[in-house]
Amino acid sequence: MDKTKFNLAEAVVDIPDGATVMIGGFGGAGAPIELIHSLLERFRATGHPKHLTLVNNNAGNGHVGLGALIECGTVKRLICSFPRSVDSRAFSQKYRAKEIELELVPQGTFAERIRAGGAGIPAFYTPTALGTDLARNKPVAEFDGRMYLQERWLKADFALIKAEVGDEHGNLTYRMAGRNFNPLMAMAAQCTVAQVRRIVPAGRIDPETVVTPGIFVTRVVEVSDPQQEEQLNRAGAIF
Amino acid sequence: MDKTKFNLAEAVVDIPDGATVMIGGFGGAGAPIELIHSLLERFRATGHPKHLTLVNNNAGNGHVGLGALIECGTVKRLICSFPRSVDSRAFSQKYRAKEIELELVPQGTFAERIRAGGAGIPAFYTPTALGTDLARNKPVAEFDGRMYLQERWLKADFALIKAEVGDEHGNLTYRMAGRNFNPLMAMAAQCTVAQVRRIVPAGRIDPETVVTPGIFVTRVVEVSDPQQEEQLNRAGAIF
Amino acid sequence: MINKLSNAQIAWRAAQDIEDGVYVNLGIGFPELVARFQPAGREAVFHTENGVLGFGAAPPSGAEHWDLINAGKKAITLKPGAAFFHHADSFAMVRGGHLDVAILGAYQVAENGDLANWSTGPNDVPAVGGAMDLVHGAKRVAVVTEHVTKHGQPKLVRRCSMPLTGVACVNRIYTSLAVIDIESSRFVLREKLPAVSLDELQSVTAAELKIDGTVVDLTVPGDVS
Amino acid sequence: MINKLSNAQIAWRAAQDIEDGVYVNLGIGFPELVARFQPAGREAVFHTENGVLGFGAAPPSGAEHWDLINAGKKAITLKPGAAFFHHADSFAMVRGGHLDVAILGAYQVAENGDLANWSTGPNDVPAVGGAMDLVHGAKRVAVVTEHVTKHGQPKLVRRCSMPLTGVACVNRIYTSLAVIDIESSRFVLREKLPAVSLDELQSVTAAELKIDGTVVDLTVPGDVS
Repeated sequence: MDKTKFNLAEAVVDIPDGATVMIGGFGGAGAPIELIHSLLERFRATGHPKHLTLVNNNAGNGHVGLGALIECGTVKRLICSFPRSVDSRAFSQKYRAKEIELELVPQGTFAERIRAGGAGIPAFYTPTALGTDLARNKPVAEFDGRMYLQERWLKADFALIKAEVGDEHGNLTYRMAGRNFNPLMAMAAQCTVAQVRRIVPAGRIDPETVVTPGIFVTRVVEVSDPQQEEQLNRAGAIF
Repeated sequence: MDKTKFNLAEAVVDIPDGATVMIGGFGGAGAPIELIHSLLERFRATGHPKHLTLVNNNAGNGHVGLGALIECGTVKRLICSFPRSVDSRAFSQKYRAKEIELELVPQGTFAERIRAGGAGIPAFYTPTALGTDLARNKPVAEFDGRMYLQERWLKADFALIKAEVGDEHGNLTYRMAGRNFNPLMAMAAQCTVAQVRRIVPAGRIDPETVVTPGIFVTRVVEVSDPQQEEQLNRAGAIF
Repeated sequence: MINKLSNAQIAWRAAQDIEDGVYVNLGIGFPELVARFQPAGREAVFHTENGVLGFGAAPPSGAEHWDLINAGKKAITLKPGAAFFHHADSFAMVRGGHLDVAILGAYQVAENGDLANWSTGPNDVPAVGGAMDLVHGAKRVAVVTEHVTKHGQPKLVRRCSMPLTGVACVNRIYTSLAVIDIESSRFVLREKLPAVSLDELQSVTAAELKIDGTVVDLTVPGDVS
Repeated sequence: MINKLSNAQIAWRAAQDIEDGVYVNLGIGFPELVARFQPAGREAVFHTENGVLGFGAAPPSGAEHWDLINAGKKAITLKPGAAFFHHADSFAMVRGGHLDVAILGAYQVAENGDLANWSTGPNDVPAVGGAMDLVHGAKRVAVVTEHVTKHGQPKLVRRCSMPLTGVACVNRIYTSLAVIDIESSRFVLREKLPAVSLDELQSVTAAELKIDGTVVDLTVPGDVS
């Protein structure tokens, strides 16, 4: 078993038009910039994939990574909790022009829906958002005298995630708060593509410290010196 | 903050009559034998706590640990997935004599109900057990053309768990497959008591390798050379 | 002209109620200030919903790790005893009732405990983040806020007119003029600036301030900033 | 007297259908034998629901770590690339459809795919473990079993009379006499021992065996044990 025989282009070559794609990261932390840019290059070269539904906590910052992907017009719909950042113009302009749909989800519900997708739980109840505008049209139920909202699982065709170390089996570790949604999205996609700073042979990651077991991972690509959204934006980068 | 100032007796002294107590472990792996024996010693000395509801995957093996606790008569009700072992006579005799109630739960549902309790999810849906005797009286619902059972969260007053290393903040790591239900039960109890092989100062456990963050843990007790159910039974031990 | 409290002074007052050893989540922006004023001898553990427990102050400029940030996407540092975890575990801490205190900002707080702090209305690009989870998770939900808006409108109201973050969720409000509890769907005045009369305070509050026992003088050290 | 397959031979046959690189859960007892017969050049990763992926054979007696066990509480070893995780993550793998194959034992399998393998009836102390989760999680659910009970009763039936583990969940059955698929709620015979006639096989099977294409000779190397 060796899941590491991919380069950045091969890793995203089969994402089809209309796919639902989860992208890890919270702001720039844990965001797989190189995988996003690889997808964007493919779109520029071929016009595909288009009409994507993206699942990410945010909506990009500046003109790199997620922001650049939204800017290029390949995203039809965004499911996220916080589409606002220092410079989220790429999204706001398309949103105001009604060129992109938005499904806004409270962050904890967003995380739990993704975990539910990965864990085979089609629906669950949460107190979050009860009585607010984000509860509209959602079933409610009472448990132990308190009301709760029903929320549905969230799954994807592909997940693009960023990790720290990966092995041939797809086992992954993360780096600090770059962990965030990455382990959850790995569980919830049919095909999970991880960019890692370092690929090691099977057996090098202590089984006790594996965060994402390889069963959740399809492809591992090494990007030994990954870019960080925050630093790119401070340098005024445009992809 | 220092959660490590307890001995085995102090750690379980306030478990009241009628409490729901989760006990970690899968068979003997990860079972907090010394905490269980401390509870049993208190019961023998004082007659309390009695009428306990226990939550454990199994029902004990032989006459030590969980088996001994069930044998002594302090357990009114057991919630578990597999109350059978090489020697689970302590439980079977009381069960056949109707001296103990049993709620049998499929293992994955059992784990998920405990996690739900810890995560503030009052109910969720699962395909597991649909159409079987264990689905009786449970609500069903259809999602995307498939039927699912509704299951409720499981919470406890106390959790007694076993970990490997613990620090002053209550951060924990585990040992191999001794992890099992321990991290989940830590989340689902009002008061979580962990016995650990080694207590270290805050900062000694790498934040990347913490499995149970200290927020889920109330008390940490050092048991530097813990006993293992399997070895006790092979030696014919009776507690 | 009333000498109302600065944001730092409001944060200082809120910090005095944080006990030793508790787990605290501070909302983005203004509430983050509260961390600066932990009383001596007490240690709270700070949670940020993007997966860190036990973080500390910002690092010096240039020493940032951009994978080590808080919910406001600002660089942070770690204290001994810190832990990393993923977002589902992080919100298990929130929604599961494991946090002791959440301190949030507000557009409006109603006397029934309703909070509006995520959307100013339909013209906004909506963004909610973790606010709706936090208000239903923490054992105690407090708000730090100016007593009135920039335009002088009351922020403490009978019923919120702005989109709700949560229903009946706020326990205590620290404002630039007073400390107010919400009990049985009523504002109960606990502390007020000595220079502000009860009538003056009521005139900038859009719901009745109930008095229940002594109203303590709200005093903050002058050097807090 | 038919020379039926031994359990080891049934396990060998089941092992031939496990592709390289797949994730497999083997039920407690008889199904565990399947791991012994991985075809050369193929590597499957074995999952045990108590929180290990990538485990290997039993350690020598005396070298056991009793915190390193499988679902049957037997000591195991680790292969390179193994990982530990808690029970909720383990059953996320199961229920979330991440396992490729589950191979289980059976008391009865019905032609509609129903499986009974957890309870012999009300006189038992009931014990279910992870069986009900496994039958709804893995992409392919196979059963290894004797074709008939010790008392000669058919185990392949029209409808199960024993308490169900799962409804319409079994894809393929490897028995001591045959290999049978379940398709459109019918038993479809794929392979049988050459020494057993179709009539003989049907006579020990309590539901109709459909023929759909060639029935292949079921042959197993004689040295498998």
